[in-house]
Amino acid sequence: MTHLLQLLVSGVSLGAVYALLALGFVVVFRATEVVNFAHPALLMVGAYFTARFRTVDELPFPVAVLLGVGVAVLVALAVQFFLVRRMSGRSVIAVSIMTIGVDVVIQTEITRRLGVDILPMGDPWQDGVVHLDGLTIPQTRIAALVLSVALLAAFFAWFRYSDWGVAMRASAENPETAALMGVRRARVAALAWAIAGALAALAGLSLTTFPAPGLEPATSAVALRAFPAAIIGGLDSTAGAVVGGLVVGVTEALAQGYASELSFLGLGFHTVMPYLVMVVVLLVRPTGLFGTRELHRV
Amino acid sequence: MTGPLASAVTTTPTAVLSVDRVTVRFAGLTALDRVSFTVAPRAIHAVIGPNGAGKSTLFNVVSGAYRPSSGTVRLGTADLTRLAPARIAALGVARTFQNIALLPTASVEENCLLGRHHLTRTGFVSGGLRLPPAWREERRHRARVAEIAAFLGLGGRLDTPVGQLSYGDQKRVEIARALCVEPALLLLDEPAAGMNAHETARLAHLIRDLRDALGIPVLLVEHDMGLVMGIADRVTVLDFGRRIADGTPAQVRRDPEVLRAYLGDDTDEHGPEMRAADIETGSAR
Amino acid sequence: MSEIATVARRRARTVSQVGRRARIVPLVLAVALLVAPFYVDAFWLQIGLFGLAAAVAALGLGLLLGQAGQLSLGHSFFVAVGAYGYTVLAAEDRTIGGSHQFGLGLPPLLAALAAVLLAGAAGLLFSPIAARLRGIYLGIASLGLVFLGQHVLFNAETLTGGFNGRTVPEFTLFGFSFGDLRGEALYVLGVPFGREEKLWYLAVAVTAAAYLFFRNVAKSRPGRALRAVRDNEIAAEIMGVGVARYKAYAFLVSSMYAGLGGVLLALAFHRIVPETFGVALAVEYLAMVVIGGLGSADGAIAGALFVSALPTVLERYAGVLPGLAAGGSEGVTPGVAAKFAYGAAIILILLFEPGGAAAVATRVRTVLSPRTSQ
Amino acid sequence: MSRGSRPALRLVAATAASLLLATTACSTKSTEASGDASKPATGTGVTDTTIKLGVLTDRTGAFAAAGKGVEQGRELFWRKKNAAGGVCDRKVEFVVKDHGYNAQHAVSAYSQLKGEVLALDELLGSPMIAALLPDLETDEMLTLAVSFSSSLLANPYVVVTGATYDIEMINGLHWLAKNGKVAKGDKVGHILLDGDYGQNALAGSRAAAKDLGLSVVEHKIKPTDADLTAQVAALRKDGVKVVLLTTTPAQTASAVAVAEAGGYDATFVGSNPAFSPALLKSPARAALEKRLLIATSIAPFSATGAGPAEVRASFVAAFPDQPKTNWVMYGYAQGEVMAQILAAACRDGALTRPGLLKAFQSLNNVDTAGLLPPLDYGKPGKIPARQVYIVKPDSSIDGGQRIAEEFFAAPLAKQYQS
Repeated sequence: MTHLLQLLVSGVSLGAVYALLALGFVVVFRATEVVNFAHPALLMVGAYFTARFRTVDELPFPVAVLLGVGVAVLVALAVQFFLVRRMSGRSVIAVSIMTIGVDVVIQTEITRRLGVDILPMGDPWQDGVVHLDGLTIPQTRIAALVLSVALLAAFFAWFRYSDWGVAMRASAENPETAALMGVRRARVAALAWAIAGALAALAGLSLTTFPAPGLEPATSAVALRAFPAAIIGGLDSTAGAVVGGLVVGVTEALAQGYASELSFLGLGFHTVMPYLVMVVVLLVRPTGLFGTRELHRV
Repeated sequence: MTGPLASAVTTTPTAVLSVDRVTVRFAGLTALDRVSFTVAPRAIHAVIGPNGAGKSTLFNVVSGAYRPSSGTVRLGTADLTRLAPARIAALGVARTFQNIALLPTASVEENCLLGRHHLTRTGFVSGGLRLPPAWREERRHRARVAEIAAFLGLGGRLDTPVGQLSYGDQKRVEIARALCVEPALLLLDEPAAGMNAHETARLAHLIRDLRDALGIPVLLVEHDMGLVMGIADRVTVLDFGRRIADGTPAQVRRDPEVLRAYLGDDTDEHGPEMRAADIETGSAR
Repeated sequence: MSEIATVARRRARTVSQVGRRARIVPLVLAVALLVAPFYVDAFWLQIGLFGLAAAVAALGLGLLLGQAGQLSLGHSFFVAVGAYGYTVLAAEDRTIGGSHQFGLGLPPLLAALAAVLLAGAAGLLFSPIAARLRGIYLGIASLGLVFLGQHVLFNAETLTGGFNGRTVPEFTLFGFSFGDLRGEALYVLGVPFGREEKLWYLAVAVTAAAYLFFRNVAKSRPGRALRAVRDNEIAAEIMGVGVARYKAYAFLVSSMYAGLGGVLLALAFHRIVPETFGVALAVEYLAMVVIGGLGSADGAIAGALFVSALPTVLERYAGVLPGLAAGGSEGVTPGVAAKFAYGAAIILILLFEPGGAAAVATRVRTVLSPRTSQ
Repeated sequence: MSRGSRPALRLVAATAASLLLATTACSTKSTEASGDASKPATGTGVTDTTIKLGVLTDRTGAFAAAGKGVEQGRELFWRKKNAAGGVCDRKVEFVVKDHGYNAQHAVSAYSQLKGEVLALDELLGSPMIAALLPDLETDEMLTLAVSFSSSLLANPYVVVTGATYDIEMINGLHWLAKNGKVAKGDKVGHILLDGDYGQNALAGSRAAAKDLGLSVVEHKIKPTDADLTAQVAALRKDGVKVVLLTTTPAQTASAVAVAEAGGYDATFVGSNPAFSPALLKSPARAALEKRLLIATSIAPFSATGAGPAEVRASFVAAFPDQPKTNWVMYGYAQGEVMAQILAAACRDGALTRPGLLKAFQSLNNVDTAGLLPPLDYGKPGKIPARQVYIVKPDSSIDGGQRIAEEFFAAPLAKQYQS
């Protein structure tokens, strides 16, 4: 029972981080209809600069985080402004493939800068843990969970009530009408990319702190899990992103924790689980759990 | 029957379209409400009505894009109601699209050849290997496409990408493609939209020529009252998804319900005849 | 009347000019390809083998994405089915060091054909899923195939050899082996013909056939139907094209191309490992067709050669190229430069020339011969 | 259109055929082949003054860290050796290729190397080694593989320099048993990466477990798994006291740190690639120093002994700012092994590929002055070294590894697969 609880806690805290990543995808998709394959790159940029500012320039941790997030936001805005915006009117698939190129370039540069080392994040929690009713939870995971919940709550409140949030929703639901109402799509798109950059950077921070030893090139592979997360929830549903993230996190943790019971499926099955769940969901609902169904007009 | 396209007319019996109590609902909204009418052989049959009356929905039902909630659509004796659009096309129902739905990068010829999809057999293997049946078939159908294009005055444009043509020419390619289906029934979705008076007049001639040459019925949705009243043998009027009138242009023109639908309830100093004149000039648009 | 005649004559002349050029270019190319093994060393032939294998698979993705408009991030899965299919079908059943490796021992030609069919069957199995999804949802669902496929490749050791992979049986045709035979050497006109030289001709022949097939399909009825599906599914359906069926065809044919590319890839590798058939490879195929120009056969081949050969070629000339740091240092090494170039090519092509390399080539041709332009 | 293409095809065919005949007469490749049978006893890549060796390494991919250390070690060795006159009166030169941990690039680069070099002084990366295995055999290319998998020994041309992963695990478990950390009936956990690395180590842990009356709980992971919380939790649930780690360094840090943080009192034993000194800068440092041991046949950077001391001194002089890892020791030792093979082939008068193989198989006691245990290549197909060090992470010394036990071989390790 403790084992199961431990796995669930681990899965939920990981899932919350996936949710941040998936939310970034979804926000960009809603605002610009682009599936941002460069999302892992934004994560790497954020984590790399946070770690650099902290351990090389020895800035205080909160400052380093803010600066790291800032760099990720700037990179995201640059991608939107110089590349995505110029391709407006082109097919969604073309723009999405373009972001694959962006991902390759950025990740190559970060990997080159990382060199051979594992870059520790220098966070204040280090390897501290909290014991709770027989469960052990790393402080970093609690921090990640608190951060995710706070960010998600703030995002949804803002999305619902602020002028910008309303503009974003309007723009996603009906671009023409939104344009008539004076919503500036370019600004909304820029905002969406900035949010995605910030969320990716913070997710990167959560993925590179304890128990992970720090940032390494392989870190970006984790960001790939946000794809099934976003798809399971539905690419255009912000709430779906959160659900999808949690589903992927918990599924993965359970498949890992019960690996010996699942060994008939082949060892290492947990890496396939998120995609399997995704395909099953898609077969039942072709646009994800909460995604809107497309309407076709002749 | 002696027009330039006469050679294409095969010996199939002329089909009659019958739409019987068709109802279409979208998420609580009734787009068509028990609409019935029939299209007679060799008739030019127009469906008119204000915006949102359900004209396009009706077209989509006939061509199979929408499946009605209830009611039936028959072509001759064949029930179209549950058939996939591709099957309906194979039975000889061809249509044009209000918003031009051509392949913009492909040539006029290529676009027209698409219309002959159900008349041709070449598959991946014979096409990929250029087997004799494939290129023989291709040659035969290209010749027929050239005939049809020439009939529509597109003879010199066969190799031109459709995207480079004028709007009016693109509209004619739409019609040419539909004719390439060798239709038993031709559906024209607002063929005159965006055309000037001169072009519209030419279109009217064209539609009549087509009917005469092919001997098939033409069902058309049109806003341009002048065109409709000028060429239609019969007119069905829809309003809010219901059929409010059905008859010859002359009958429809005088139908009080039609007038109300187009001009609103308020009666003013103009007599019915004046309103009919409005309809005729298309000012109700 | 005379005016029409003049136009017709001018048109005829330009057609014949185009025709002549169209005849000369393939001629030069064919000769170059045929004599290459007599001049070019094994390194270039090996790169060429990988490039041609990639080209065949890329043609398949070009058909799927460029012609039918279906996004797939799972192309490397079907390539793996072809590569492993051939290996399992052609290899002898045997036990090496306690691990059993299943094999049917079919004649290689038969095994290759069966592997292509197997890949096609895999594509057909996926098509019901594909039929339900569209656009980006389809792309990411197909990404799941890659993960699933790699999982199977790593775990089904009797079939795949697991992590260490399997040695690929040499191709033979009517008793003629395309492999290296130790101690025996084949000399053609005084040039030693080893594995690379022999496989080169096989790969060129297969690629040429795959290329012509693609072009013919694109020009004929099924090609038109696929493009109609790509541009407007509902309009296509209403014009009589069975959309679901043509999507399934597209997956079938594209995965058969992938399977054929996989067989060539396996032969070029001589030994295949699951590591190869990952997401990176799937993305590379996508990059190939995008860089080359969506839907263009020439483009797919050019893109495949570019993406596949770039890193190795840059590495080879690292010493001569200015601006590249020596390996092991912190600067921009050839490997890094190749990745930059690859990523940048995707971005720039999509940003400035959506038609890809094929469109650039067309434009150059138009500029060079103003009379053929309109 | 179809009418035009047929004469064209015929034209192509005719021209091609005639050109083929005309041009191949002066083909650039044909000249080499003529006097093949009567070549003197020097092979590809050997001239009167130089011997060319190939290096296929990873400078940009997943194993760039290891690749770099090995390259530095090699450079140190050959700089000295060449300065002292080289081998067989010839200087040894290298053609270095970066495959970036991609099998296709490795195969392409190899096809260039095989025409230029006598042997491969380094081939790094399990998938790349696996992909090239049949070619190495066909080309008779003697290859020093940077891998310690005993499955490679089946290929006579592959030289494994050091104890294999299975031997590491056997010695590791025996050492724990000797020191009272495990006893008969206990369960031991083994977290391992997919593939040769993991499988070979698992074979060792299984053999040792059988020998010692233990049972093994396996958890297979992928290189991309970053967080091993779930695996560690599962092992804890199973009552495991000792966990073997055949993982990447980052995964090692994750597993050990999670256990420490959760108060899970387990001992961890890593395979040699499972540790990197870079981990000692991470939050996991304390946990690693407390709970991790590594079984390795490569001398740590700070090892005492004449060989390591000399390498250390020359490394610090040549690369003062570079990371100090035991990969340097390994690279240097590889140089030593290659030098001895070349020298033996020279004595036999056959600096050719077959000559190299024969020379290699005649070496039954290669001494690297403590960089590696003595290597015995006299029995083809058998494990060349059976001794390992047990080392502990220690952030206070260069290279981050302190020797806990000098070279030893457990009884089972001595007879395992002999």
